[in-house]
Amino acid sequence: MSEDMPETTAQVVLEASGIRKSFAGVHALRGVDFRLRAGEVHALVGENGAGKSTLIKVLTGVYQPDDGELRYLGEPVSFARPAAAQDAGISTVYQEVNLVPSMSVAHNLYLGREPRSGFGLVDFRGMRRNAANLLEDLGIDVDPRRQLGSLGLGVQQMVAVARAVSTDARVVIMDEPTSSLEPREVETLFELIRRLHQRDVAVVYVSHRMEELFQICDAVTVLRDGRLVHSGPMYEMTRLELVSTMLGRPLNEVRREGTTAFGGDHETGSTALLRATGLSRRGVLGAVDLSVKPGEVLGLGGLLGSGRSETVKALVGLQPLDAGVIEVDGRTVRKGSAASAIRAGVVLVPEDRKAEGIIPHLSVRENIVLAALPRLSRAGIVSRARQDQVVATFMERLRIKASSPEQKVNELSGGNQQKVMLARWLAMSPKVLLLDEPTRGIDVGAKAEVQSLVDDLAEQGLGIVLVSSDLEELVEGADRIVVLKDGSSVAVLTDSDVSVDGVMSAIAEGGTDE
Amino acid sequence: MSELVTAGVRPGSRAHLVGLARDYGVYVALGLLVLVNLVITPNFLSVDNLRTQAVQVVPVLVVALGMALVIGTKGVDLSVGSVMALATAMLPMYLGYGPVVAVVICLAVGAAAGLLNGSLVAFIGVQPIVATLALLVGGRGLALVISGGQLREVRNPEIRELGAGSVFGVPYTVLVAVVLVVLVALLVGRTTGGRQLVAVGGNPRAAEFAGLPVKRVLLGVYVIAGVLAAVAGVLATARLTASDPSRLGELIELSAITAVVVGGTPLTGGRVRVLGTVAGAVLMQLITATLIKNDVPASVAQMAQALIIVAAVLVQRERNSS
Amino acid sequence: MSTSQESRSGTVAGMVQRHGALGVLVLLLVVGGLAFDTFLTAYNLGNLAVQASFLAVIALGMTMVIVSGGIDLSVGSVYALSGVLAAYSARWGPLAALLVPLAVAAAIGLVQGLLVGKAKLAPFIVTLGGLLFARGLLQFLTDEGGETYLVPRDSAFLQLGQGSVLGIGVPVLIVVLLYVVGGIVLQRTRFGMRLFAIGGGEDAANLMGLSVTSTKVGVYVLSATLAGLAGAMNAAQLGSGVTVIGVGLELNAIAAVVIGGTLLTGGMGSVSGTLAGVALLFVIQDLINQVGGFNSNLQAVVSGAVLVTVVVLQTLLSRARR
Amino acid sequence: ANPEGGGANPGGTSGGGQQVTKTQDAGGAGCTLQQYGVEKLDLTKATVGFSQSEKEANPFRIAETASITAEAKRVGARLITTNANSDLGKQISDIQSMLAQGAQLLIVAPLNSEGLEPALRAAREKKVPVITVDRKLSSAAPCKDYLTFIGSDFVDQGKRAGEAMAKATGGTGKVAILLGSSGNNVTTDRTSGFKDYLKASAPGLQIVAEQTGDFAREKGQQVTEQLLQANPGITAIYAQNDEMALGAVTAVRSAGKKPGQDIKIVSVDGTRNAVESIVAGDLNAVIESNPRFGPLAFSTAQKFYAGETITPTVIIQDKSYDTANAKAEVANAY
Ligand SMILES: Nc1ncnc2c1ncn2[C@@H]1O[C@H](COP(=O)(O)OP(=O)(O)OP(=O)(O)O)[C@@H](O)[C@H]1O
Ligand SMILES: Nc1ncnc2c1ncn2[C@@H]1O[C@H](COP(=O)(O)OP(=O)(O)OP(=O)(O)O)[C@@H](O)[C@H]1O
Ligand SMILES: [Mg+2]
Ligand SMILES: [Mg+2]
Repeated sequence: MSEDMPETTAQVVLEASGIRKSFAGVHALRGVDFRLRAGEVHALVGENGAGKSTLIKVLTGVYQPDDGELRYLGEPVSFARPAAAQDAGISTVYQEVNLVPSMSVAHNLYLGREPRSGFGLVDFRGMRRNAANLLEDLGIDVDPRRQLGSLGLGVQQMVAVARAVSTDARVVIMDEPTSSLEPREVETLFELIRRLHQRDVAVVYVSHRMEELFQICDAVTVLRDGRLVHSGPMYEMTRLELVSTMLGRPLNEVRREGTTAFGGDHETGSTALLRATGLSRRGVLGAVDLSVKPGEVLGLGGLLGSGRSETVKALVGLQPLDAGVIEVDGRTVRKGSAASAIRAGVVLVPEDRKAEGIIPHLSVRENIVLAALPRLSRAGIVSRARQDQVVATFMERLRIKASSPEQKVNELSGGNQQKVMLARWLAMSPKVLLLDEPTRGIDVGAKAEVQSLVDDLAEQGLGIVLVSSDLEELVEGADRIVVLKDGSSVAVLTDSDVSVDGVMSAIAEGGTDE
Repeated sequence: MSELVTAGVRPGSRAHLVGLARDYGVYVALGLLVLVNLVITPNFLSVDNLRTQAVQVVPVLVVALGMALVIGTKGVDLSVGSVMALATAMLPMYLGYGPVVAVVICLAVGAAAGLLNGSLVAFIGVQPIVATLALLVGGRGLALVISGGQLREVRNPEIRELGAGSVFGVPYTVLVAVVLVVLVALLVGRTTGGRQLVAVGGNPRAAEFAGLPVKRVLLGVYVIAGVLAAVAGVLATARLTASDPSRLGELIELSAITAVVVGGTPLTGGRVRVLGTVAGAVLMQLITATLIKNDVPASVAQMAQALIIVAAVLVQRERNSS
Repeated sequence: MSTSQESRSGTVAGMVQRHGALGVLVLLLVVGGLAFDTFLTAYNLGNLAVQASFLAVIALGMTMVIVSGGIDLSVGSVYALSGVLAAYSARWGPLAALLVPLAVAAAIGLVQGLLVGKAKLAPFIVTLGGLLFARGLLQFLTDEGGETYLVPRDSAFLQLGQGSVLGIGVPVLIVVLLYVVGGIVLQRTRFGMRLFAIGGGEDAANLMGLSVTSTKVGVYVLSATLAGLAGAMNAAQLGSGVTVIGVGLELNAIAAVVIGGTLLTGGMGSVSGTLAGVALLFVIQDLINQVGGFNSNLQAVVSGAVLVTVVVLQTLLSRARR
Repeated sequence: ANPEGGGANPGGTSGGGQQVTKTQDAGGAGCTLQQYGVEKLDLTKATVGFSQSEKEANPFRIAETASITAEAKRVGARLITTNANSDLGKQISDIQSMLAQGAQLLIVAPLNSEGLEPALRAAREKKVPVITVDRKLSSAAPCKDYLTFIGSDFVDQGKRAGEAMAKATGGTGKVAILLGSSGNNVTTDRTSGFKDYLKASAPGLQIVAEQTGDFAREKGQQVTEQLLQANPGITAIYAQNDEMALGAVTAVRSAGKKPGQDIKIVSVDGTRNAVESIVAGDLNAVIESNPRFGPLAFSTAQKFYAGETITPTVIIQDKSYDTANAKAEVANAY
């Protein structure tokens, strides 16, 4: 492979050759070469389950490769632990936000390298000050004393990025850093990456958002099924070529697909399926009003922390409310009870699948049927046959990639875990489907599948609430958009206002009258 | 029972062997111990001996079944020994109404104890170890207050028969235990509640998000553990032909937890191994028997026990932290 | 995050609410003082403080272990073993009497730490092994518990348990010192931060490049060493190496820690809460004595009931602030 | 609603079982008010503290506490009681707490023969005399740390058990010992007395196993079952308390042998259940350990305050029960 690489003068900082890694029979990496040069921003792409995260974990000492060699700054190395890689100057943002939720933002930023005052004691004041400066520098508006776990996933992701870039690393690796980020934060991140680039720091960048790759990456390595299928400069490729290389499908087949797979507007019913009025909770939600009609996709727009996740959680009783009414089909649903929301046919695919979604040690099958279990049982005895039927249907429909339905769900790649979550709720045949970042971490192919699925479901008469930080996805998918700001609904966009600009200006205007 | 993920694993490969050792570690340890006994212990392979071991393991095993469920939800129940004491204290008091009534009352007491534990854990959010510690401390006291503190001989013929009788050479108590093992295995593997239990233990927050009745599951699990402890109390009383609330079930919580964990159920919850628990309990019983039969002094016996327990979990430890 | 630096509202009410155990303690002290004139006396409280000091020292180590998401069941046995070793070594002078038990305890902690940290075995099982092993070793060294070694009557070592400075017992002073240092270690050092991080999310801590293994090894060594120190202090107080002490002490220590507001699942906790928890346990016990008239069985019932009330109150109080 | 009945008479006051002094050790000079350095006291108006060591959950402890409570009432003293629940630290706190509450005389059933120093020191500082019952403090000094010790001689109990065993077996056989809890000096003493006797006077009795039954019936039963299977040749069992002996009886029977005949069983304690078992033929002999300390403790205290000299050790006379006297003595057992 390396012969095909164009000659560059920059020094190779990190090099992996012939890396193999398998887990109990799953071959995640089957001989991968990877070469990273100083100052370059190197995209690492591939479908869900292609082996990107595994490669990163091998590079950073989380996993030991079964075979292959690692060279850092020209020397053969083998990192026994993540700490070893970090000490050597490799700093990483892992795919699933890996911070300590019970500790404060400042602690998380400086864990393991806390500033110390006399007697070797941790200097909290200094730490908080540094944290505040760092966060401000990166344009992240959050109190460093806040407990990390109380923040939305997007903010957590920015904190993880802040931690990674605040060290004097030679290599910064980011595994899907933007999956929960808003355009504004993405821009901040890119600014950061450009600064790293100027400092000659090498960056590995993983993302399923194609446009981002072309915006900032210099080089690209494509993995498919654990194998290296392409490596070269970014400019040599078009977006379509990249997608076709990733998916391993011919160009013309890929070409037919647009940026998103959403169709046009939907036929919507006339009466609201779900209606929420005056949802409020001190310090979290001000006053949120929204309604969804059958066959409609309602988008929720807003900035990071504007309360979109809180709103959808409230709709299924998972967020306590001080006031507000939630009606389904005209009947009021008991507040604060997930069971009665589900019974009424309102279900939520949560954004934080690690904390709120998957049951890690259970199999794919058990994760899929979890919510539907009572329906698949008779007198409390579960029917295996009915389970298998449901599981087979959804694994095929969503193209879930697992070695078998019995594989543990936490062994799946991030994107496939997300599909399992979708399957869990679709198996409930809901009336209203609330999707919080449903395509988070999903590859282009699968994203299109999910998007067309959403279309299909709407067509079938479901009411859908879509939260997405991918603005493009939001405006293409939604028929109507409710814009939230600081926990209150500030605008409803319809028809031609449903556009990126429309959302942006609604957010901006919503702010002026506060 | 053990859900070995064999998909795609080459038989005989290292991964396969490690997987096997991990999943069947307790059986391997059990096999080794039996071999050792065949060599060093006189009369080990006699029917009488096997029956004795089976009979002696019953109380720990029955308690461990309930414990496995509780541990599956990330909890622990320290009160089981005291619940046994409560059951044994109640039994002779109500034998006047016939053995069936008396036993039912004992089980009801166990259920009530479980309800108390479960409510503290599920509704108030008290951490299981302290919630059940309270009953560990108070429950035995209550049993002694009720019974006046004294051991009482149980002369009821049905109860005595339950403790000493057998069908086709299988003691009744063992039979009861076998039935309970099957029931619990079915509960875990085949019922909605069982699957929900495992989900609650695996990720309570996600279980709540999936709309599972988390509180009801927790409550149920502690109630079952309480009832099973009461059953163990009744069986032990029957076998002893005496109600001894001051001593019966002392420290059984530790033996039960050990049996569960040695049997491959992790204390971190999210998984329940029923057959493993049986094997774990039998392993612990055989260790004790081996040491007694070979007249090992208590000091050495304790040290040996410690080493064997740690060795048994060492064989089946999870590789890789992730 | 309950690191006290994080909280700024310094009001007594806020403090009491943050530390549910402290609130209940204050309540009991007031009620006890009003009800019994022999309760809030310097004499009574001084004695209680000395007697509570051993548990306090042990609970300090337990707090750190629990904050890191682990548990240490071996402390009671290590405590007893260390007492015996201290009494035995006192013949070689006070320094030996202190260092021998500390060294042996630290060694036990090291083995446990390696099994937990490196071999990744469940702390519960590893330290249960430690509990059995240390108790076995103790019996082995004392002729099955029959031999009690005496500290020479004139040994300066006795001061460690019996001495007093300005009317305050040496053990109490040691506790004050250890808790100040312990508080600093837990809240203000990188080691302490690592403990919180590991308890709050072990995988995350590992991925963040924290040395999880060595921190865990360290915390088990620390806990065992503190148990060893408590044992040595106790031997100095008793003037002999009593073999029957420390049984079930681990549960008291865990109870104190958890009542003190430390989460058993790790990641949150404070040593000041633990101190309040220890004090609470002893005050409850003394109040039961002051009320008098309970026979031992009823006492256990009352203890259990009080424990339930306390943990419920504590849980509700600490929850109220969120 | 209790047809089972069973149980024993918990009272310790029944006339027949009163403690009798066997020896008054005059090894030391004895102890007077002046020597001990305490004030004279009228027991009928005094506050007396009693520190019990273990839960009142076995006949011995129940009878012991009941006897002291009853005697205090008879004398007219105000009694404060505490129970250490087998926790030495708690016994120390208990004693200190009773001193804080104004106890003027202490009766202590020590949990352990060592380790009460801090409590004794506190009593000395408050000039409160301490009478220890049932377990002797081995290194504490009489007339300084405590006034006197009243109780049985456990070594002697072991010896007498050996004697009874020799008589029951005819002097030959294979014996298994069911030990009490480890670390308990009662266990140690009852073992050494028994072994010494066998070595000296009954060499035909061979000890084939020694395993702990923790003084509990269930454990006694389980251990016996294991031992009988591993050593079918066992012909006699020495149980260090009655509970374990009664557990052994069940075990022997379930092994298809006749307790009392095929396998001789001797134990120590003298509880009602055990003596009844002798009558039934299941046990061969029981050496008594008399728990009724009340009268002797109070009368000793009264003598002390009356100015008499008190000997440092008062060993009580323990009975022994065997097939010859069991029937007649059942009523006197506790
Ligand atoms: N711990 C594990 N045990 C078993 N299989 C694993 C484990 N981790 C990863 N795998 C498997 O390895 C393959 C590669 O996974 P990886 O996470 O590297 O994919 P990815 O390229 O990062 O995908 P995504 O874009 O969805 O994050 C997948 O098939 C996955 O199921
Ligand atoms: N920048 C911030 N500063 C302080 N608090 C924040 C910030 N961002 C989010 N939060 C808090 O995080 C919680 C979660 O917000 P929520 O998840 O509902 O927002 P969101 O619009 O879905 O954004 P996200 O994309 O982060 O999920 C809220 O309680 C909010 O107060
Ligand atoms: Mg990935
Ligand atoms: Mg969100």
